[in-house]
Amino acid sequence: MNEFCLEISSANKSFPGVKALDQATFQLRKASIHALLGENGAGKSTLIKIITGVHKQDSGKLIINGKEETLNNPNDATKFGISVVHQERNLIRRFSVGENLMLNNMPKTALGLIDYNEIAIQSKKWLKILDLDIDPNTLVSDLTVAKMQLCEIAKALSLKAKILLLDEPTSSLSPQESKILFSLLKKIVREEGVSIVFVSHKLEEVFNICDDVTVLRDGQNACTSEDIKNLDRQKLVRLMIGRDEQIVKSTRKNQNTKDTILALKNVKTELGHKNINLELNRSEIIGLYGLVGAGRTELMKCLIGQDKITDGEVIINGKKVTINSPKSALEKFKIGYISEDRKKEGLILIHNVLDNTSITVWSQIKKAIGFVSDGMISKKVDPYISQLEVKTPSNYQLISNLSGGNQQKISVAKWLAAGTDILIIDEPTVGIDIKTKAYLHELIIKLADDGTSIILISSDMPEMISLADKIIVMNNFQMNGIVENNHDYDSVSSKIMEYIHT
Amino acid sequence: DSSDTKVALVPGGPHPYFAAWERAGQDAVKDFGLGKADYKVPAEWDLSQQNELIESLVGKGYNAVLVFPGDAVGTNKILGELDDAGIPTAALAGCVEQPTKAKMCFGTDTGHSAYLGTKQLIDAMGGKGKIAHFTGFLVDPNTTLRIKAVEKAVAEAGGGVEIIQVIADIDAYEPADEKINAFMAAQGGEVDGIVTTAWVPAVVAAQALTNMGDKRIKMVGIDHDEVVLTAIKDGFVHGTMLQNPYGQGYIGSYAMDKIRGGCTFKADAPWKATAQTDQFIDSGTVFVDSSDVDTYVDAMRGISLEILKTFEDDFLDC
Amino acid sequence: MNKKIPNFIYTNQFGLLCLVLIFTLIFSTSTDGFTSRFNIFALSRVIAIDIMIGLAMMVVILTGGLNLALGAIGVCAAMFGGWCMEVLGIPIIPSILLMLGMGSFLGWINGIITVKTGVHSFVVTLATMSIYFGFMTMLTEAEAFRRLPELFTDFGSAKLFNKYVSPLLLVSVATCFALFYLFRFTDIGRKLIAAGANPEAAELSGISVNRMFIYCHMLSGFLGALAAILLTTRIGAAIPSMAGQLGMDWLLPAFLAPVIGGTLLSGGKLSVFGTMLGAVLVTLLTNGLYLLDVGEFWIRFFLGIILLLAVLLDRTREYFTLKSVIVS
Amino acid sequence: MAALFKKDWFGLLIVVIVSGLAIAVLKPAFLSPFNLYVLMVSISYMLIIALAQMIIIAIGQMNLSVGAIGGLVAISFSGLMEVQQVSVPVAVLIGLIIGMLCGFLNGYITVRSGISAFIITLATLYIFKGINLGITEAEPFYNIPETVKNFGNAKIGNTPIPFLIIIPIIITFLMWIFMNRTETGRHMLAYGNSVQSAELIGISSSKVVITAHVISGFLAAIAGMLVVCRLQLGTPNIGDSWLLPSFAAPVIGGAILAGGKVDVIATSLGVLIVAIISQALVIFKIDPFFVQIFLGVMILLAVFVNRYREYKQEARRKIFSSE
Ligand SMILES: Nc1ncnc2c1ncn2[C@@H]1O[C@H](COP(=O)(O)OP(=O)(O)OP(=O)(O)O)[C@@H](O)[C@H]1O
Ligand SMILES: Nc1ncnc2c1ncn2[C@@H]1O[C@H](COP(=O)(O)OP(=O)(O)OP(=O)(O)O)[C@@H](O)[C@H]1O
Ligand SMILES: [Mg+2]
Ligand SMILES: [Mg+2]
Repeated sequence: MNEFCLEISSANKSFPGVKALDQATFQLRKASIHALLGENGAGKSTLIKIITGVHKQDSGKLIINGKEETLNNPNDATKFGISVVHQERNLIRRFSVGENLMLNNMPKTALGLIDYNEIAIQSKKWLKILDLDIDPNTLVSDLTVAKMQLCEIAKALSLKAKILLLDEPTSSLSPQESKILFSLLKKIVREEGVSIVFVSHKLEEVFNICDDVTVLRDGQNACTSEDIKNLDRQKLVRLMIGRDEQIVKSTRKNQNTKDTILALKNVKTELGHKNINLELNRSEIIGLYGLVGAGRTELMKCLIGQDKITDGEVIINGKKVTINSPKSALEKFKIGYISEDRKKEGLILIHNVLDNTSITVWSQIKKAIGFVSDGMISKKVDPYISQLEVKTPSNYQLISNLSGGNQQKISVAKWLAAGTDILIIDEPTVGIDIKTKAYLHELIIKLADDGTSIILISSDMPEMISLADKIIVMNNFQMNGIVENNHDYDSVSSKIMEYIHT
Repeated sequence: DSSDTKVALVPGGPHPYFAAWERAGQDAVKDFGLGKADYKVPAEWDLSQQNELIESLVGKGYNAVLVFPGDAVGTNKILGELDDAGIPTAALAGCVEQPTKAKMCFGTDTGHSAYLGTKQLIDAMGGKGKIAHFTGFLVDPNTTLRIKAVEKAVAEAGGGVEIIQVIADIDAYEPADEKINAFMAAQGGEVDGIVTTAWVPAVVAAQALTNMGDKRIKMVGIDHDEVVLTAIKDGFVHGTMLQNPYGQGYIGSYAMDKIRGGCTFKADAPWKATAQTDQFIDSGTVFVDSSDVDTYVDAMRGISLEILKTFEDDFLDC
Repeated sequence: MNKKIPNFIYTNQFGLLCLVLIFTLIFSTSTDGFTSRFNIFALSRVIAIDIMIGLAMMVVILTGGLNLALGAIGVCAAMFGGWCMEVLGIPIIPSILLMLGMGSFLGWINGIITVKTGVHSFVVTLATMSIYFGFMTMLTEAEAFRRLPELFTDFGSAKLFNKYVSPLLLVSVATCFALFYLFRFTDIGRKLIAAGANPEAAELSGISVNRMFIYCHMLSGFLGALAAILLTTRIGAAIPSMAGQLGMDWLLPAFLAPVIGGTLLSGGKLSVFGTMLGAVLVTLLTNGLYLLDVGEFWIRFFLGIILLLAVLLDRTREYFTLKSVIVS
Repeated sequence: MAALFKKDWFGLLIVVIVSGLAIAVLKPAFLSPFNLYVLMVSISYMLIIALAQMIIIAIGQMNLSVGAIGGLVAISFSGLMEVQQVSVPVAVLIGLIIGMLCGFLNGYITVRSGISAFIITLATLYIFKGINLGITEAEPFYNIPETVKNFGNAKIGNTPIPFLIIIPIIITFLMWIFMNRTETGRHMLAYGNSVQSAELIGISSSKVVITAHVISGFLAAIAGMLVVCRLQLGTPNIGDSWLLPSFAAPVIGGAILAGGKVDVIATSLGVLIVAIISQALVIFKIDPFFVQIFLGVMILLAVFVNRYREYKQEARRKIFSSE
């Protein structure tokens, strides 16, 4: 009688100081792909965590296959054939890929002991499905972020669930990888009748694969199970953010300064980079493009002194310099680095918003005997926090309680506060909603216009082409070429791809 | 009035050596009509804990304290403060170093006891051979005294006796077992005599000799642990240096009551002098070997009564 | 933007404060002598030293590490000070400075080794504990320094406020305020906390994490020496066994106070006043139990039970306050 | 060889072999049957103590009450036999049950309250030790049955191998299987790696934590009883000196205190290294005033050697990743 395999009606969920879900309703049709959309902090992940038994709703019903159920822990959800890829990476870093894939369901020998051969064989199968060429015995900690994400997806698939929840599965995937994933998803929906909930901030993907759409805004439904055919991009955006999308047009003012602020000449690093040459002018945005694993992040870490540059010259403002730590990069040369891995390297999760945002400015604002008070800090960083529209009940909220997107805003805000001359921005909009993404793009342009020189690392080609002045293409720890960016997507992107494959 | 006297007997920590104090205190209450004489054990073997306990006992109304000093120097401060508060104290079983406000030290001259024990050992070895010395924590000043006393006894024996190894810091059973057995393995063939000057090493060494079934190596232990006494009976240990904990508690309580009653120590009392203090009264140190190991309790009681008999006349001005 | 600082009554410190008050009430009504002048004075002195020891450990726990050598450092500093005052005849104030310097120096060694080798501070300080203590025993031959200047030792027995309070407590409380200031109101303090919470993120944010960790170890040594100074004035002498074999008698109070006080063992979160209250609570319990006459051999048992009840009670409080936040 | 080099315990093995050889060359007595016997005896219970701590480190917690559990079991075991005249097997059984109960208590309260195990086991350390002292009033039990004493003393045939080490060897083997080849063991490590992830994955915290603590209590109980066999008396002090060595061996063996990384073999080698060092101090007749200094320096050296291997490995990985 019921076409829904999963329903949530009028669910409420509060966290200290936050109402994450407010009478939220959600219905998943059998054998469909359902997009769950909303701004950062709208409550998407919370909804997913309720469906998977991680959180329990304060009120409201959870109906699975027509029956009201209570889930007390993730295992209960597994029993109902629900499997999930959470927004956060949940692999055991010191275990092998294979063992991670099979962790809930380990093959055993006759003696009841774990059969590692069997693990390798079975997991290999699931890795293959995603076109992943990883040895199942590789340690997860040796994988790149993208590969980890793919492994998690493989793991969720391996449970052969009837309901598959994917919370931003593509946030750190390249277009090619996403494409493989999507055709796979379509296939299991079609052939095995699996129902999928898909969370993403990339609207193209949503239009590409989804059948229905539910949009949350501040924990409430902005729309419920709308057929995607009735929507277009503009409508969807309006549902999500309550107004029209602003198209960022790169209207750079003074990008023609020829005032070289940073130059790398024939740089070699201990991580294996060779022949790196780069010139960054004042107010210029240089893009570093490359497939995941090209060594862009690593190059920048060498530049700021985290790892060593072994040969070649680093010239800042015409002077040859040696940067031996991020501290001197920041304090002496005013270079900042916004990390791509916000949880591990960007933020201090157990500290609050205020402390995280101000970490780079304490030295600047201190008075006699190092005096720094919360008031002084607030005065300094509040403008940035409100400018980025960070969604938090107060400055004293712990970072770990913010939604992913808002966490990313904080890791940007702290570098804005630091007021650097050169800012290295690594994958700034991963997991960021379109509103904030647009805002971040404007911000990057404005920063450059105001005199900051920017090195932008992004695997998001449209982003790269709309922002960068010139794009350096990297592959395999070397520079393959430089593309002058005329902001014409087709021609520039084909040039970039050409360089990647040389 | 004696019934006002409330004596606290405070050992350094939980340890079987002091168990006899409890009985001694009860007997003293009975025999001398004291108000109380209670055995109060610090929860841990730790100077600060002992101080805390003593302070809380005073808070509770005890007005005389007999204490085994958690530290020969460190305990002085609290004794001084008790004295200022009009509470008489004495060091029991071990001494505090002078200058001190403790009325007396009633116990064993640890250095002398080690010296006598070593002498006995050297005699048993026939005046020559190689000796090993096992002892307790180095940071206990008594340990240094003991090491020196053993050296002295050896020096007096002339060139025939030699100390081949000193092992210290073995006041816990597991490391003691490990080290002493390692020693036996490495030097067991060479060594002729063992002197132990702390409870745990004595027990463990006696056990090791018993296990090895080795009667060639002579050993002199310390204190009255059953393992040591049994090994003496069985002939694996030559003898042990006994102290008199019961007598300490019994006579100590008595003396505290007397002092609270207004007695003072005579200026010309027959004090003994030790390395630590010159207000020392020997509670009796005897060497026990297989011949008198069964009767040592009586012997000790005899000594106690002997001391008590002349205690008031010899030491007190009442 | 809402700028309210989290309400005090929702904090761990508040819970501890309640427990302290509850137990004070229980003990003062059910035992005789708890509120006596002598007992309160004695308590204040014990608490003073335990606070200092707790603080000394707290600043290393902040880095996610441990300082097992704390007691050894304390004893070394004390013996060094005793030597300065007694043998060299250096006046009190310079001697105290030298002791603090000694403590910081030994802490610095711990920090340097930890940072340079990347070996966990547990192993490093386990080894340096042995080494420091060994050198101390070797150099002093376990001889105490007893002829310390009277002014110095009198400080330990001095009584203030109608003879209820030891000046040692004032020193400790003042130290608490100083540390509170450091961690809450200075850039360096904030950097120490950030470095402890997430070294990688802190490093990339321009904080020299290694230097911060070394500072923490030095501060620990400094506070350890300060604790040793207090203890020396209390004992009236510098003695090698004042912190037990290898200085390990300090470890229990050192961990109890900060951990009960809400300092995170994995680093990056501390509470100065929590540590203070933790030390107060534990000392109070021990003292109360001694007074309650539970049978001396059972004291540890009851102490354990009450400790357990205390933390469970605090947990319940936390649970209910969190609930009330959600509702509001 | 390359595979060996990658093992966590490889550096430690080198330390053991090199130091063993060095000592043997300088002092041939080191390899005498009696000395090997003594070495094995001291390893026997330390090994179990270290494993009792290791399994708690695996889940990212600490068990401060290992010694207290061991002590409580040791005196219960000997007390039951002396005072209640209980037969040896029954006493062993009761001892094991007490140990597991203590461990269960630790685990249960930790999981239920959500308070750090550090605090809980600190409190139970007081409780268990308190019961121990309350029962014994600090007096040892001496009347240990001959069978137990003989077990503590006997050697296997004419070899220098003590009977005492059989149980630890079996247990080490079982622990290796448990940590590497069983689902529960792997779940423990996963939990230690990241509690949050483990919970999201669906690993039950209470099962993992309680099991680990029960095993820890079980092992502490065995260690306690082995010490009784060895010392041939049940003193209330048993266990007092376990805490630091229990951590030292796993940590020297490369365990990460934050959890998720422990290795049974490396821990065993850690035990061996500590035992060899402390024996070397006796064999070389180190002056007692120097012993502590030497001990500290040796521990540092042992760890540095192991660390050096990791260093090399890291350097290699850096170069590899660029190719
Ligand atoms: N454990 C928690 N404790 C407190 N607040 C929380 C917790 N988890 C989520 N929140 C809050 O609940 C709200 C909804 O968060 P949620 O993670 O569901 O957002 P989201 O829609 O997934 O956002 P994003 O797109 O950034 O991932 C946010 O304001 C977040 O700060
Ligand atoms: N933890 C790690 N251990 C070993 N190798 C690693 C680790 N992290 C990254 N690498 C290796 O370093 C190389 C570059 O990594 P990374 O993916 O960060 O490069 P990138 O060009 O910055 O890519 P992106 O920024 O798109 O993620 C890859 O070959 C990867 O295998
Ligand atoms: Mg989310
Ligand atoms: Mg990268």
